[in-house]
Amino acid sequence: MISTGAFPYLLGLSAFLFTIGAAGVLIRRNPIVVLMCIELMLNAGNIALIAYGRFLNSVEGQIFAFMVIVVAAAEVVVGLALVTAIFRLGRELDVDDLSEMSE
Amino acid sequence: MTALIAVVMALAAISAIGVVLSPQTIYSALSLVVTVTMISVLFLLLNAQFLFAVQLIIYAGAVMVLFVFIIALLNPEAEDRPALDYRAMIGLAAVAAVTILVFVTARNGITYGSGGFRGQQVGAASNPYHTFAFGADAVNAAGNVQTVAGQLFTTYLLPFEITSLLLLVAAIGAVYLTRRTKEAA
Amino acid sequence: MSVDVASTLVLLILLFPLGGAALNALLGPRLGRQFVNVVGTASILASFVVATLLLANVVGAPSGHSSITVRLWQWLNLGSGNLSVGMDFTLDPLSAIMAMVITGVGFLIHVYSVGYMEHDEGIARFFAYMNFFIFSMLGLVLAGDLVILIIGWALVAFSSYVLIGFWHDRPSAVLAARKAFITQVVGDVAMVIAAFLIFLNAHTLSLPNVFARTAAFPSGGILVTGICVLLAIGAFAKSAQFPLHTWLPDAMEGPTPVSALIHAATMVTAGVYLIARFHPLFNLAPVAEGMVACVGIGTALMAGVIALSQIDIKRVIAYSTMSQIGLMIYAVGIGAYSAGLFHFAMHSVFKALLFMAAGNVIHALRDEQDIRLMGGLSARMRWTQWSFLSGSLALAGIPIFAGWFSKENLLGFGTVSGPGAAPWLLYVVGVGINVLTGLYAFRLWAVVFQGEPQTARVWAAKEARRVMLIPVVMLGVLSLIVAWPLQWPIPNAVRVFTDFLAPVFAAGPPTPAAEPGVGLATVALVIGTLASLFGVGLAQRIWVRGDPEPAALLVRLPRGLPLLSYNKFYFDELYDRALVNPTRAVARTLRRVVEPDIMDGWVSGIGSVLRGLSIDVRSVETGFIRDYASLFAVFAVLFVVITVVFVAR
Amino acid sequence: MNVPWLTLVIVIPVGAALLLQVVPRNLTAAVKGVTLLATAAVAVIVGVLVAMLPHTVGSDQPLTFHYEETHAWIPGIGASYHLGLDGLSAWLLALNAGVFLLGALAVSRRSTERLRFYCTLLLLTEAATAGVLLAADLLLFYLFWEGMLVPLYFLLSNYGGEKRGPATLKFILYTVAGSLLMLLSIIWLYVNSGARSFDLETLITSSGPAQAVIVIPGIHVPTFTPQELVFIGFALAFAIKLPLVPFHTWLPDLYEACPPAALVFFAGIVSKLGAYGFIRFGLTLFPEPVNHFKWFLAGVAVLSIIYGALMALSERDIKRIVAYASISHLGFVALGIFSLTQNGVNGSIIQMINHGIIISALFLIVGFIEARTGTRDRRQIAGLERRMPWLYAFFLVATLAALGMPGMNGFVGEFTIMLGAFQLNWVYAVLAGGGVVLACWYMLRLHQGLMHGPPAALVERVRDIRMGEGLLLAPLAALMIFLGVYPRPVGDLARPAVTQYVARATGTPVLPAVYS
Amino acid sequence: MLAQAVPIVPLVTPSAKDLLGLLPELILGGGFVVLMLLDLVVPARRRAWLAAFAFLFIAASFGACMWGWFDSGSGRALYFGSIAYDKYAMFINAVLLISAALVVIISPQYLNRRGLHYGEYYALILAATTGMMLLAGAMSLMVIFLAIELLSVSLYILSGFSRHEERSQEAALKYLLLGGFASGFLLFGMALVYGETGHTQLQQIEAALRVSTNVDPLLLAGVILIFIGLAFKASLVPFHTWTPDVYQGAPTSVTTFMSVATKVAAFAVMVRVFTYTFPAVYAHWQAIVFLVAIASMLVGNIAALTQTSVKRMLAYSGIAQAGYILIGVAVSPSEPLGTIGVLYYLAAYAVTNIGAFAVITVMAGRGEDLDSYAGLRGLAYRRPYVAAAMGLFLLSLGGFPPTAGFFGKFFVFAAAIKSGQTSLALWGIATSAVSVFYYLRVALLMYQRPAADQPEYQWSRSTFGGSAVLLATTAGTLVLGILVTLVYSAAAAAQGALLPVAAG
Repeated sequence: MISTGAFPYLLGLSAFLFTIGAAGVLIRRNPIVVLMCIELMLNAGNIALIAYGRFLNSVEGQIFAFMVIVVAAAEVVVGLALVTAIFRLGRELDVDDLSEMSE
Repeated sequence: MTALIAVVMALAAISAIGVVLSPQTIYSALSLVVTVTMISVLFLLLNAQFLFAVQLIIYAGAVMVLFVFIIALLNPEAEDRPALDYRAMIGLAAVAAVTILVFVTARNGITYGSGGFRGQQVGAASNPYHTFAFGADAVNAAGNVQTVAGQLFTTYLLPFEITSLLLLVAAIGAVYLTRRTKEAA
Repeated sequence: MSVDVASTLVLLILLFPLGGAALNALLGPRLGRQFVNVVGTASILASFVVATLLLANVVGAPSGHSSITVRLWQWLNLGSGNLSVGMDFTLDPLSAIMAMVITGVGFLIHVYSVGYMEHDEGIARFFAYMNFFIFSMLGLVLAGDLVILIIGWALVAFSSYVLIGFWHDRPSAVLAARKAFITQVVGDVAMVIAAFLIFLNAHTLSLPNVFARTAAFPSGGILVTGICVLLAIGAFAKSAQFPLHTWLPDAMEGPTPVSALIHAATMVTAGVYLIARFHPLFNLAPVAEGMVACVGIGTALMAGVIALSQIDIKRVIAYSTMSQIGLMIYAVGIGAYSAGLFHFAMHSVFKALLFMAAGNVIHALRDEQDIRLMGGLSARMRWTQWSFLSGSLALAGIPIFAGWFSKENLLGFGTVSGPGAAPWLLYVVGVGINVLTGLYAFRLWAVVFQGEPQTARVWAAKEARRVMLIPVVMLGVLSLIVAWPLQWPIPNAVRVFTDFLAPVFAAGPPTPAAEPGVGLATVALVIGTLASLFGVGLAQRIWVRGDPEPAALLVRLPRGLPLLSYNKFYFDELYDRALVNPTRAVARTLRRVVEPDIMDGWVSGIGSVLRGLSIDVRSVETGFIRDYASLFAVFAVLFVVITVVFVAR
Repeated sequence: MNVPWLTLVIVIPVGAALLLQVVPRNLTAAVKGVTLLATAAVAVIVGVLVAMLPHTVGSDQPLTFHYEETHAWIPGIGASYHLGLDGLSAWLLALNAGVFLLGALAVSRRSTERLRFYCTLLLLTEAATAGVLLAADLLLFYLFWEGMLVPLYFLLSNYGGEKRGPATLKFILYTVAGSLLMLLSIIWLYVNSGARSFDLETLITSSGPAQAVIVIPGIHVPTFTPQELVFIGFALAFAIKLPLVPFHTWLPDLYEACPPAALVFFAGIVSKLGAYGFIRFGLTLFPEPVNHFKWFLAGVAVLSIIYGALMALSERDIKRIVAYASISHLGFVALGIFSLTQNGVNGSIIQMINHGIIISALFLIVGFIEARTGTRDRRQIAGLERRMPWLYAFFLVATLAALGMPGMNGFVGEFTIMLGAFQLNWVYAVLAGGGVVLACWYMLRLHQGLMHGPPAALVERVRDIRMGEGLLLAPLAALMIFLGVYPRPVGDLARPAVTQYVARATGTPVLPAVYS
Repeated sequence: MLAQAVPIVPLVTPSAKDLLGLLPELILGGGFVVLMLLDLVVPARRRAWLAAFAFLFIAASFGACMWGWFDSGSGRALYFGSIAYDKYAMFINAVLLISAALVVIISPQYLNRRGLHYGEYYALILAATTGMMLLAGAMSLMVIFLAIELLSVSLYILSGFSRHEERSQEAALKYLLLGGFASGFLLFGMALVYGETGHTQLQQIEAALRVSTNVDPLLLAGVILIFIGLAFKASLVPFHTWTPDVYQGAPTSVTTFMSVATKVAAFAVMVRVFTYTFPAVYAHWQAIVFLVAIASMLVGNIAALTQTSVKRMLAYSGIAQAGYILIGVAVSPSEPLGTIGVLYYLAAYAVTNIGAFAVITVMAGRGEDLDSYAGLRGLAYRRPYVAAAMGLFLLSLGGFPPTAGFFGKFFVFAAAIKSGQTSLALWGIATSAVSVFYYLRVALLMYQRPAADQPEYQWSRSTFGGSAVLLATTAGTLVLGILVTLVYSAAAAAQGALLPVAAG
């Protein structure tokens, strides 16, 4: 269905999404968006896993990716719970505001 | 076919940029939905039907709904423009560098030594340790789902069980953290 | 003399004063003045008796057996080829004479002290120190090993130190004590280094063995010269010779008996003893001997000049002591050992006398020491006056008084022996010193006892009590007669003393000093005696008769000379400026600058650098998640790039 | 009978320290009793061991241990529990037992708060220092060497004077910096010896470090051989502990802050361990480097002598004066060692013993004075002699001993050390002689300044030392005099061992140490 | 289409033996579930019972570990190479379990005082420990990733356990966001390694790398990214930045656990992955690891110099200690002593650091943490034994014999010198000397009397549990510093049976 020639593009896309996600973590202040960016990074990893698996004829990539999706979901749940808790304490949803402790 | 892939990949990339650059949180979330969906399509194209389904159901479904829900709950009107400070420069430079680096490397199969794509060589070789590598036919037969599921519950049972523990922990944590309690100190 | 007898004698002679010191120190304060007086003097008397026995034993010994070394115990043994020292004591005529003089004169001074210190509350301490001094001094002269000698050498310095500073409430006394001690230590160090040179070349420090082995040293070589120069430095420090002489006048801060005992009669002459003891080495080192002779005569001259202008009664006598010791040093420097020692013995008699008589005066005047405030005491202190006169005549070298015998005997050698091409040059200076001696001795006598009383205190002065007077008078008599049976400066006359010591100095390399011929000796004797008489006469004219002519002569001297004399040639100031103050300044700089800024500075410097770094490093911790992530990302990319691009190749 | 005597020397204090923990805290008499008993027991054992030493036949080369114990400790890396007592360590062990007994005696029941803790620390320190002196395994040695700091640290931080914080910090930092380099060197020796053992005797006889070159990025050290670098690691540790200028600044601060009773054993033994290390390890393991560096090290020693003396001259705090005097004296010890002659090394051992006695006494005296007048400023105290005749007498003896007065014990060491230095080069001996003159100056000024002159205001109500205090000083004073007129026992006991060590350092044939 | 009834690829189900080998983890994971259920029935005032139950589970798990230690022999892989059953894992498990037990013992008092006593706490501690133990044995990239996530997620929640305190929440969110960020890197690295070798299981990766002559840049990138992901968990410079903030913000008992257990688990897996899986590319990852080790020692120690918060100081100290441990990892491929050193160091670090944190946990006053230096001032006058114990821990952290810390450092330095990396040891020694300064500064503070105008901190009375923990850690610190052979031989045995290489 998809030729070996596409592999570099797939890996490139993976890298692109990964770095875009990472860049998002750097430039976004809303913790919810930061979480989304982390999701992007994990997804990028998944693309790489599955692309590799496809061309290695290995099933491990898919299984790994499946696990990653679960992990991502778990992280999001906890992350959003924390965001909610912080919001309840009356704080702005801004990661730059979360710098009470430093040095 | 190639065109389809190109379009899907382009959409994924553009929507990812949207996630990062949207001024409104909710737009980011929606962009992410697009990205995730496009990725699921890619999965399908890569012959990973099971993952396609999981991606759609869990990600585009459950996770993104959770996001949207929380956004709606907490700050429906908040506007969050990306901070374009020096960190943005770092980010952009990294994006360009890493993407190009990885692409070029993957494309040219640069290796320090002879030969090309090592994973393939190893996979193809009669390597006694490569117990779980199957022929393309086997992996791709029966829509792949059965293979994946079979492996998931046998060879990869342990990781699979760990994920269950992980989800339980996450659930408990979410409940604990968001529980309103009168029980003060 | 058998070994048993010898070791018994050594033990006894040392134990008496040591026991006295211990008893006085521990029990004295409890048991009272009487006990202290008895113990203090009796122990020395006992020691004197033992010393007499010792002398008798030596005299009675067959020739060639007059020297014996006993070992009380092994002091240290670091293995063959390495340092090995025994607690050795040597008995021979030299040490016997020294012991005799020390205990004899010492006993009289102790008796005198009973009176002099009558009203002092620290009497027990005083006698403990005095007894200990006698012990140390005996240890010094009896020592049969260089290390033991050095120990005795230092112990006498210590005794001198505590006795100078006896009145410890007086800051000047305390300072004087310290000065004396430190100067002594300089000498000690020189001696210690001499000991090293001897040990490393002779492989022994036991004196008899040292002399036996050093005989093989090349004569006039640098080694033996170096050893002798170092030993001489030690001797100079002890005997207050130039340039280590400045402590002696200050040492007069101590009680007068101390000055009499230590700073006139015994300790300060230890330098003479040392050189005489090491004659086998000095005989091999003409250069060192010449140096010693020059320093001796030079010090004698300088001290004589200074003595002329001093106004403190004890300081005048102190400078006179310095001058006389200079002569002794000169004598041993030219190889006239027995002459030097004879002068030592005589000097200890009349100088102890002078000090004690001066002590009587000071006592009578209630601690007045300025001679300008005295005068006219002859009527009030008749016995003291006569004794003082006897001592002064002896000092000035007037015939038939002890000093004449010894000094003329000494100067006689100078006509034929001495350093360099013209040995008689030093002799000429010696004759000049005779004049000076007469001058200052009789200036003192005249100013103190003659003329009119200058203050009310003098009117009230009374003759000293008997316990203080008897020793003085005894010594006064001795000053006249003691030399008669011993030694005459006239050739072929009595020479008991020289003969007695002859076995000592006959050993080892030949002594350079030659006996002057009869004619030369006679001429020298006449010239020397005339010079002494001239000095005394001149003093009479100036200070007794008040003749203005010689006084005018003095005025015509270069302006600076009296000033130099009065200010002791500015040696104290010179040492302060050249040594003491620079050392202090260096020490202060170390404390103020080097220690905090450099020694501690390099530590605290590292500390502050680290502190600064710490704050820099911590500034990374901004608390901003996005900063943390940036850092993370940058380094992640960097590490990957480094690995992929650089390390892999 | 096969009694592990050496282990007992270490174990008795530790056991007593543990025992103390079950003694009720407020039973001060019992606490003190246990401490005294333990230190006395150790002193007796050590006394017997030392007395019997010449009558025992030592083990064979390379070092002659007259008592020896070996057990497995960490067999995996070749570290063993190996204790050995030879002529070198014998006297120091005796000194160790002595100063700790004295330290235990000096503890005042009335004035020390939390006495039990203090006694515990004292006992632990004793065990550690004894361990340092006995250990014949480098790792074990290091364990005791650094472990010693732990009780010392608690001692200083709990009972020190007002500036104890910075002083303790400085001391520990300095020491640790040096020790860590030594640790590096120890490991390096271990790795490169071929024997893969930490045992001193094995290391001495093994083929020696391979000539691999240590590469330190950015630092170019082409002139030193690896062995020399390793030696430098050891030397720094010992030099700091000793201490040699310019690594000395911790010492005055620390002595100033140290509790007076603890100074007895602190100054008495701890600073000797650096010198001990130089002899025991420097001379045996690094003969070539020691010979290579001896000129330099002896120079540093001379610098310490003179620098310490000059600082003592300019200081005003009486404790610091004594501290700098101590630096000066320890410079002599170092000078003796680096002369690499039998006279010098033997002199160093003698000087160590004597200095231990002298400095203990001086610090006791200074402590008494401080306690009575309430000040340590030299200029504020004068005329004590009238008020404190007994203290005056003891102080006089100690002063004379400290300034190297012949006839006192201080002289013996200085004389032999200077002789050794003279054998190396006369210049060293002459400069050291200058140090002696300065010592005389500052010690006399200190003594006279405090004791003589018109009594100062602070001195008016001062009373003389009590009987108990006098009994602490009396044996020390007696030893100062006794060892001054009869130093032979010290020299005799160490002599065969010194012969062995010096022979090893100078490359002459090494014979077993035999007492004749 | 689904006509075929038989599987296309052979399916092999895990056997009971696999399950039995996993007994320690199973007990603990089960304990997690049981505790959650018990929490529903135990009354609020009796929550200390939960601690007792948790302790029981930990003890049972420990027993299983001991059994496993002897049973595992020279080691084998369970679940088709997913997880190791070897002495190495058991050693690490034991350390982790002891740490967890100690933390569980001191927690009730602290939680009560802080008003945080909820049943979830113990459950999450057990869950986190389970994750760490899985990590210690992990033999597959998947298990590594999942185990890390399991322990991380548990710790995220624990960090934010004080729901009403902003600092705690801030710490938790910081930890979570940065942790997720790091997970992304880890995952991407794993993906690359998987792709380049074709395997996710360490044994196979190792074998594949061993037979291959090629080195692909993407493989190296993957290796480094995995290292970065693990370095984040072990708080190694420059991925350490979260550490002080999180340690400071999290409840102290959680910090106690986190500071030790996370590091132990992270280093355990780091050794397995880097020393025994990637030795073929040692030359490539060595430089970065060295760099990170040196940077950690430098930055950790230097930054700690000027701290005034005890928890932050201990955080920086932990960073520095991680640097020392990394020396052991860095030299391990050429020197088995390195691995032994890592194990010894981890054990030593565990007892010591738990002891140090236990002091500030136990002494914490009502409603506020004992965090500032000023709060420790004068402790020795009021709580002499606690102060003495704290002093001992600080000395141990500073590496003084005869404490545990010394031998930890000793073995890694020895390994470094043995493998010819003297410069690493030199850096370690230089920074150790620096570290003494700040450890002792704190220690000395306890022995200073509080200034007149400064009120003494209101320290709590130590409960039985607190005292027991302090006693145990003190004893442990000394035992590891004197009776070295006990743990050393265990560590050596663990190193000898370390999968994947040991199984051959």
